Amino acid sequence: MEVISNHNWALTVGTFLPLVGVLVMLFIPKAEEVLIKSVAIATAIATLAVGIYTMVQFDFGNAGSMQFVAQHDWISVIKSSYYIGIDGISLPLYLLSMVITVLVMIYSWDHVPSPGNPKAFFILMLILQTGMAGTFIARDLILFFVFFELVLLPMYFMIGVWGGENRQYASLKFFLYTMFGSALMLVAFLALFFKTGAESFSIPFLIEQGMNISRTTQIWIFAGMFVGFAVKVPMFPFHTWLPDAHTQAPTQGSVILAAVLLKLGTYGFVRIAIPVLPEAAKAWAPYIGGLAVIGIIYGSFGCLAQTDMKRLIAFSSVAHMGFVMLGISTLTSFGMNAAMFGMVAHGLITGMLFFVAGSVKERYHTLEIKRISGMLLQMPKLGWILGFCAMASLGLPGLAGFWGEFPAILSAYQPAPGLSVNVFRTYMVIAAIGTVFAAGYLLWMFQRIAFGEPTAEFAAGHGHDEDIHDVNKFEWIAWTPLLIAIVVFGVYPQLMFKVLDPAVGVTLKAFGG
Amino acid sequence: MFAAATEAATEVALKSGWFLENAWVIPIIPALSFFLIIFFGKRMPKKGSEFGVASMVGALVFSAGAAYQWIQRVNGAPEGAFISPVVKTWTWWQNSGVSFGIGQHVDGLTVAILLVVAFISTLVQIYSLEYLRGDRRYTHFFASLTLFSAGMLNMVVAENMIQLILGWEIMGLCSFLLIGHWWEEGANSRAALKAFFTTRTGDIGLLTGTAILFFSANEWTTKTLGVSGFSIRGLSSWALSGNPGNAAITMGAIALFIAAIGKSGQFPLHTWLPDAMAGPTPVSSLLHSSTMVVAGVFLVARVYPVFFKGMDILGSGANFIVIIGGVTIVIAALLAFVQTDIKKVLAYSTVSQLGYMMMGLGAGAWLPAVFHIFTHAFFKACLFLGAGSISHSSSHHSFEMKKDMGGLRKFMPITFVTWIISTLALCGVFPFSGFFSKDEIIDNVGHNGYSVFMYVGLAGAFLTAAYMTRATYLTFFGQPRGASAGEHHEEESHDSHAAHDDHADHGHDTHDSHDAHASHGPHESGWLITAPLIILATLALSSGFLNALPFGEKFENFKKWVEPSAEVINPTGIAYVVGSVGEARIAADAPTDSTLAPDAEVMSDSEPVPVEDSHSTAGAGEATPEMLRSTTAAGEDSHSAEEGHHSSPCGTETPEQGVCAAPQLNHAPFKWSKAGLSMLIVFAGFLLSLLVCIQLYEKKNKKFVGLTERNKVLGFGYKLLVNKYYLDVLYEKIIVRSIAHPIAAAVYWFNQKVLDGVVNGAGTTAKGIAGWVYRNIDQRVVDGAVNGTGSVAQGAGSALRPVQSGKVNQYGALLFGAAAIGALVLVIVNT
Amino acid sequence: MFVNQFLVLAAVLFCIGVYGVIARKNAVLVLMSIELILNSVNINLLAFSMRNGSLDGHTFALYIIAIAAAEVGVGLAMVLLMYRNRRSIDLDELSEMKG
Amino acid sequence: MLSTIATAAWSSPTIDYHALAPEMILGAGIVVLLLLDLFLSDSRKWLLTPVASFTLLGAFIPVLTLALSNSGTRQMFDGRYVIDDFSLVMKGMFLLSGYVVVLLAADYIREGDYYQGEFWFLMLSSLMGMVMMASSRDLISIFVALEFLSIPAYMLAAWRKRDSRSNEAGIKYYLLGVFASAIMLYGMSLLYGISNSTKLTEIGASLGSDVTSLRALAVFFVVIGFAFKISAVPFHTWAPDTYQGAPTPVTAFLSVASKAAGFVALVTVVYVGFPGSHAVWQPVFWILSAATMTLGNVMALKQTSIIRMLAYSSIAQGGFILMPLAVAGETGVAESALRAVVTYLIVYAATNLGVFAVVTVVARKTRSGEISSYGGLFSYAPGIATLMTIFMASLAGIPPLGGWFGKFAAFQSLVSAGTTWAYVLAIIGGVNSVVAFGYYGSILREMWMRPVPDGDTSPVPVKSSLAVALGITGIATLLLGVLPGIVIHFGDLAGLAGAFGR
Repeated sequence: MEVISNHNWALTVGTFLPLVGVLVMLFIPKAEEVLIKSVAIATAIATLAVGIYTMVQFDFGNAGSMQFVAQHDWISVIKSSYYIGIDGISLPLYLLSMVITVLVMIYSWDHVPSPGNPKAFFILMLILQTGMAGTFIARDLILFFVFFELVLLPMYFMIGVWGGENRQYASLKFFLYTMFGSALMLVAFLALFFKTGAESFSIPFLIEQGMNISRTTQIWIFAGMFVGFAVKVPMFPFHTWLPDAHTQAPTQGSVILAAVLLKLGTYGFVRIAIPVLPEAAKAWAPYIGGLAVIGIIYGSFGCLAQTDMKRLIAFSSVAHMGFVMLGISTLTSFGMNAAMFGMVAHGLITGMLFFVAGSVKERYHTLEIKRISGMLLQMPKLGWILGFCAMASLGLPGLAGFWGEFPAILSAYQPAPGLSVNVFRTYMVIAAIGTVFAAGYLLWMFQRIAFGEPTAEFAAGHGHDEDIHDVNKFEWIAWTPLLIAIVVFGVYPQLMFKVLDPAVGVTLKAFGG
Repeated sequence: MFAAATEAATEVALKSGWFLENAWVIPIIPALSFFLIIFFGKRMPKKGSEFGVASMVGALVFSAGAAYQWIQRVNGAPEGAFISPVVKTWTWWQNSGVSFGIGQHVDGLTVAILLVVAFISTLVQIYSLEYLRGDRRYTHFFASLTLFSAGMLNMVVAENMIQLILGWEIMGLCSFLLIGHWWEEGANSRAALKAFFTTRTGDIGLLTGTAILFFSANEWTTKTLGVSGFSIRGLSSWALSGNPGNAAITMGAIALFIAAIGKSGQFPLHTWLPDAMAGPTPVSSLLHSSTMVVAGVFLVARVYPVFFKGMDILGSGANFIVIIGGVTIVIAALLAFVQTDIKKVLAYSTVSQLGYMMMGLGAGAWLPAVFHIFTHAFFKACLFLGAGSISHSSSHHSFEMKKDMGGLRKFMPITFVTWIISTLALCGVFPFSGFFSKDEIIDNVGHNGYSVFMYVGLAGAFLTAAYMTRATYLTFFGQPRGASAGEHHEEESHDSHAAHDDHADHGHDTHDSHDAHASHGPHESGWLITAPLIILATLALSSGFLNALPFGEKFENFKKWVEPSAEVINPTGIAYVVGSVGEARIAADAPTDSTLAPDAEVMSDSEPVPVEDSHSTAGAGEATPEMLRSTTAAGEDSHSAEEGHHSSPCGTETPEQGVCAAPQLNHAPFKWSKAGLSMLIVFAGFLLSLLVCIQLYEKKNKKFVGLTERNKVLGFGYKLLVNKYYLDVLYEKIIVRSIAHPIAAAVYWFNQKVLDGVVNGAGTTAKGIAGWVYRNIDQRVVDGAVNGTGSVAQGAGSALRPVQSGKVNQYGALLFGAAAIGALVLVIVNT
Repeated sequence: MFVNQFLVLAAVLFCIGVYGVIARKNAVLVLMSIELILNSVNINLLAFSMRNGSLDGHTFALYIIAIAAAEVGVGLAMVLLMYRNRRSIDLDELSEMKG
Repeated sequence: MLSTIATAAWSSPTIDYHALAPEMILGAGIVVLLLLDLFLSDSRKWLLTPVASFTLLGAFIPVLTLALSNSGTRQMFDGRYVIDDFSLVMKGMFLLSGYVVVLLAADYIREGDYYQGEFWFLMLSSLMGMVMMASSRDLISIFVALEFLSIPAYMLAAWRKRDSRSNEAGIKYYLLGVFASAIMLYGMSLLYGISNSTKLTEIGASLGSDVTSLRALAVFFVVIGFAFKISAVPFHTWAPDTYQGAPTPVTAFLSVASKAAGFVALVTVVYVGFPGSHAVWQPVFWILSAATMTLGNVMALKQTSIIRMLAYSSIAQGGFILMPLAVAGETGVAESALRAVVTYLIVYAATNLGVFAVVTVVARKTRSGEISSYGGLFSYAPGIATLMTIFMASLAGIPPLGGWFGKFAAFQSLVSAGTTWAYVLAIIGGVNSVVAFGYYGSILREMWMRPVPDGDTSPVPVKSSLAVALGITGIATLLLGVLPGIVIHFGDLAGLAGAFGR
């Protein structure tokens, strides 16, 4: 079911506009930093404008169906085509990627990390933008794969060039993990292609044909995809690249990574793995759920053990993506909705947390939780924003985080028919316990960092005064939208559920969900 | 099958009104003013407090209006008719084709609690104007306080569980912010963390329970009532519909109750409550006496049928709730003895009173319990504010009764009087409000066959009287000590559990401008503080008469207004739905069940759908009015109550047609004899305690001051003691030493070391495990595997380097060797 | 017609040649060993060609002889170059680059 | 019987001059080069470079015309010399990569003091051999073409004759090469004995699909000969040393053109010669492929010299190109396997030549062949570094750069075979492509994340010819990745795969 609208150019433009910006920037000399930044931000904003146009033209009436569909020959000889479209599942993430890019760029205006070179930095961000947006609209496996991989190199360089002390190790680790996953994923895609008669890579076609594949084959193919996506999510035990990458990456890198890149994995599950291979999904669901809850508890433990603020936040996203995966693993539209919401919410909240962490680092030149204290006395605004994000992140009702977390737990009570109810109810309880841990580590961090008196090292008159200033205007511009979004989606979640729900329903046709 | 019912529905219409139908506005007002305070507060002349007070007054007005109109609604209804709650929903979120609503569910319970909360909040905010003047985070304080009220109000009007959780958690957040208000000291922020963390632990139950109930009930509620399994009315009637399987509802009830335990500081999760006294006194008064901690009790009262069925209340034997309640009463009361911090005495007394409420609910005494929430709010708030007034104006911001107080009744008459009134109310002395609620609880507990717990209740009454006497004595009698006597001493923490407060108030001193007050001796507080005290004291005195059983039926207004009647009614009558229903099935496959048809039309037109009274319902309906009348008029004989108990099937057996909204409960007839007995016990408590106090503290004094002065001070008590010297020794040496000290101390030790240890221990162990897992598993195993492969590859590289020796002959050898081996294999394989 | 003897002879020559290539350190001797192998091939071809009565074998052999000549020319030139550069034609010395 | 031969009627073969035009133009060019070299004074020897390059471009024209005049397959000498799509594609590739190599070599040769003429002469001769190889369908012509391309290559490797390393490179390449071709010849002789013909089609016919030890032996030995050319493990030992010792342009030439020629021969022999006996060569290719990519990658990880690292990298790439052949015999896979090989060869040629172009450029500045000399390249030569990044990423197979599609095609044909062994090989390939990034990434790391070793951040001079080479290869690499459709048509070669008859 696809709605062919006459706006189908919008997606293509929205996806590739950043590359145009890149071309322009290539011809601007390195020295013209202001010009470079302006061009980059202008491009990003123009892209966002196109995205918003897409949203305006989007027919929310049948969000469940593909819209803005465009299909052209691409690699005809392997029956792969340039086939794009957007529906209720893609739209929020598609827009999220655009918004985040704009905000990150604005934040970067005066936060270009050492060793400088904004030209390269902004160009990489624009390329990232194309990759992210493209992944969310691709309707053809090969196209999806290409976009999925396109984000690798820019992020690799972002971490490796502009990152922290241990950046080279972290970047390489990030790269190898993801590449390993995607290699197996590619094999799985090909196997899928041939098992469905080697006729097309288009996802809708495969969804029709996929259920004809024998169960065992499905399970094997799913295994390949699972590794590919699970590394990206990341799920336990494929998560170890994440803390290093996040800790070492520059703020902008962390934000984009947390806000969008992690979603590529979960999106892959929702969009490809599960609808195409229902049988296998059923077979795998208990294990995915299990890994998810392990990830929740495990991530929380990881957080509790951290002494570094940014690393703590990184581990927290392992835990949060655990909730998302738990929702997905129930294979019910209830859980899937929760997961989709959770993805966006996590994008907003954790992205925001990384912004704050970056600014803290910039002021204190350290993220050692032990060394920072009494931030509320020195920088009340920043401190309260941190507190706000912590509250949002631990799933406080009325803020976005809750709507990803609670329904996900809820959904585990009644997984899709055919899945062991007892197993998933156990998962539910464990996940619920996980929420307490979340409260534990986030508030513990907040208490240690924000409350109390400033440590002697950073107390007034110890040479840090000029660094330690409250939120500046670029930060305000970059953060306000996120903060508002967190509240708005928290208070009135229907805004997003209305879009997600029909699409999820369509996705889960195979499960009668 | 409800054809008859639906046409009859047009006969009688219940009154309604604007305030009633827009009760949802009440939480909105403070919520908005919260944002106003956050964004503009600092720039306002009164630093944002005006927003807070104004919004609370507004909320109060709306609540009053709602309450009034509800009363009209009830009075306007025919006898025994089921007074349907006023419900209004909008779509809040949707999932898997079903949309879930947010809105209001207003009935007697709601308006009662709304009134209390709005009222207390208003007073506390006025009080805070003075109490926190000059505080460095004045604006933040009012912001949090206002948001807190918003949360509580929202929880009270909540139409469904999710909305209830929303309010519930917002309160948790605000308590975190308010307890940690003076977060410069680690102790305060730790206390805040502990409070949030403990309640959050209880919330596991809330989440799980909601999930269980939702999925068990959803199908039935959607089919029968056209509402989701979250909706409160849905859950209630589902619980009584006889559909739920035992396991599900029991699990759900237990899970929810765990949440209640955490929030309402029931044993064994009560330990956070005393620590929470680290917050400013108004906070203690609002959050930890009269409103927030009541949330747990409210939750139980709100979806009472679930617990009624799930916990098998009124069934055979004791149930979870009643046991927890009973244990809490005693434990907390004993603890109150060994406190030297006045706020902690009050805190433990709060815990103990919450125990009463829980016990009441657990024993089927729904109305008395709810009534106790109502009355307790007034006198407990009054007591806390009184304590605050003392420390504010007399004791140099100390709460140490032994060190810094004493003999204050001369200096602070108003505070003293109000305190005494509230204490009497708390102890349940006739005719103070506490009597009418607390005594009813004990009475009904006994009446419903939980005789053991009746005795527990009585014992609790005794203890309450005793420790309150002690506190009162230490505070107002004797002569000024420490700060009250004008001494400026450096407060050293002399007691492990009091350490927090010392720090807190010390810190409080250091950064607000109150030294001025305390420097010139004890004196009465300003009117901004005393006014609330007076008002509250008045209510503590009078509010009991809302449901003064002894004076016959016409005084039982609270019962009439608040208690839902247990009628079998048509599903459409379960609620009077205002406006369009937010909860509906979006997917095309809406249930075409006949029972939903009337509800569908409700959805379509926004006309108020009148509710038929119970006459129209078939079967059990007819006999009901008489039954009701007989039950309400059951002043003299308890048999008709028994009949009444059997008259309605609700709660006992499955309703054949229609649904039940509330279980049939029976009420103990009032007996002066019983009342007299409990009065005796209470006064015994006063007396003994007074004696003990005199002996104990007098003995201490003996070394310093002369006998004559003792005479003057102790008056009548002294003579008594002298005459009963032998008893005196007996009391002091045996009873007090054996009861008060060892046992209470033991309990307190258990509390601090074991229970507290468990809570803290959980944290530390979690951290420990975390550390180990992180160091060993994550960094070594999982990570090591990956890095391992890398190093393996490297190693293989260096291992293979000799192959590339650079010698041509060896290259040739390798080349031909490979060829030869290949050839050999092929030959072997192919021959 | 007795082809097998020729084949055996060729095989023997082939092995000797291989042995020479592997065992000999002297570049010139290695060259000659390679020539041996090529000639064993020629014998094979001719034998088969005679058996099958087609000229392809002969033609092939001729090509091989011609090209072998060219090869040896290049080879000797290189050995000469090696001798000029390092005054030795011991192949073991050719191990500057390894690993 | 000799009499019968003597009395056999002699009919002169008909010659299709259009079809032979590329070879003839090349030949003419070679002669011209020789003569010019004789008559030009040293000061004017630079003229030889344009002559060489124009010869190659000129030879490319008839390839185009032949491709455009879709007159189907042209045969000569009753099918022993065939010009079909496959051969045209490969010829075009040889000529173009030859042209790029000329661009790379131009300044190198001009600045190197001596023997410009010989260099071009040898290179064009070798190219001639390759071009012939693409069309040869007969053992003899294959052998001749092979030697034709090899012998000049030996000399090119040893071209810096005063340099002992170059000398060593030449001798090793030579001895092992000759040895390998000798073994191959032995196998050919057996083939001839079995099938009484040197024509591949007839050999294929007579081999059929039943396998005896003798036939297996014959096939195996022939395969080894070409396995040496494509430096497949364990016949790769010459490659690292030779690549390192030989002049950089020559290394580029060997690692691209000569390897491709090896593959062309291999494909021709396997597809036309032994389509039936895949029971023999499939396992062989399977093992060769797995061993080649694994060992190549593992060894490359340890290298510090960029050239040597590239040598191992090209060995590993050879392993990837071999993957499809390991399943080419399965039902219906032949075509996609062939397509995969051709596509991969083209992509690999473009990318690898680009890499060598960058290496040449950088070496001209840093005068060092160590990987560490690339430190901080991005900071002072962002353009070059970006290009190198593109090439490296392409070699590592990261979309959307050419390399990924080559790997994709290879995986595709593997999976389409669908046998367990195919999947296993695919997994091995996947893992290897990850390991490979270990060393490709190390260069990226040097360029982007490491400081400049000697602090010399003066801009890198880029000669015009090198700039052109970089442009061609860079654009090709990108284009092949983003729109593989345009090149894949070349890989669309039913003709050759038709021999499988399925």
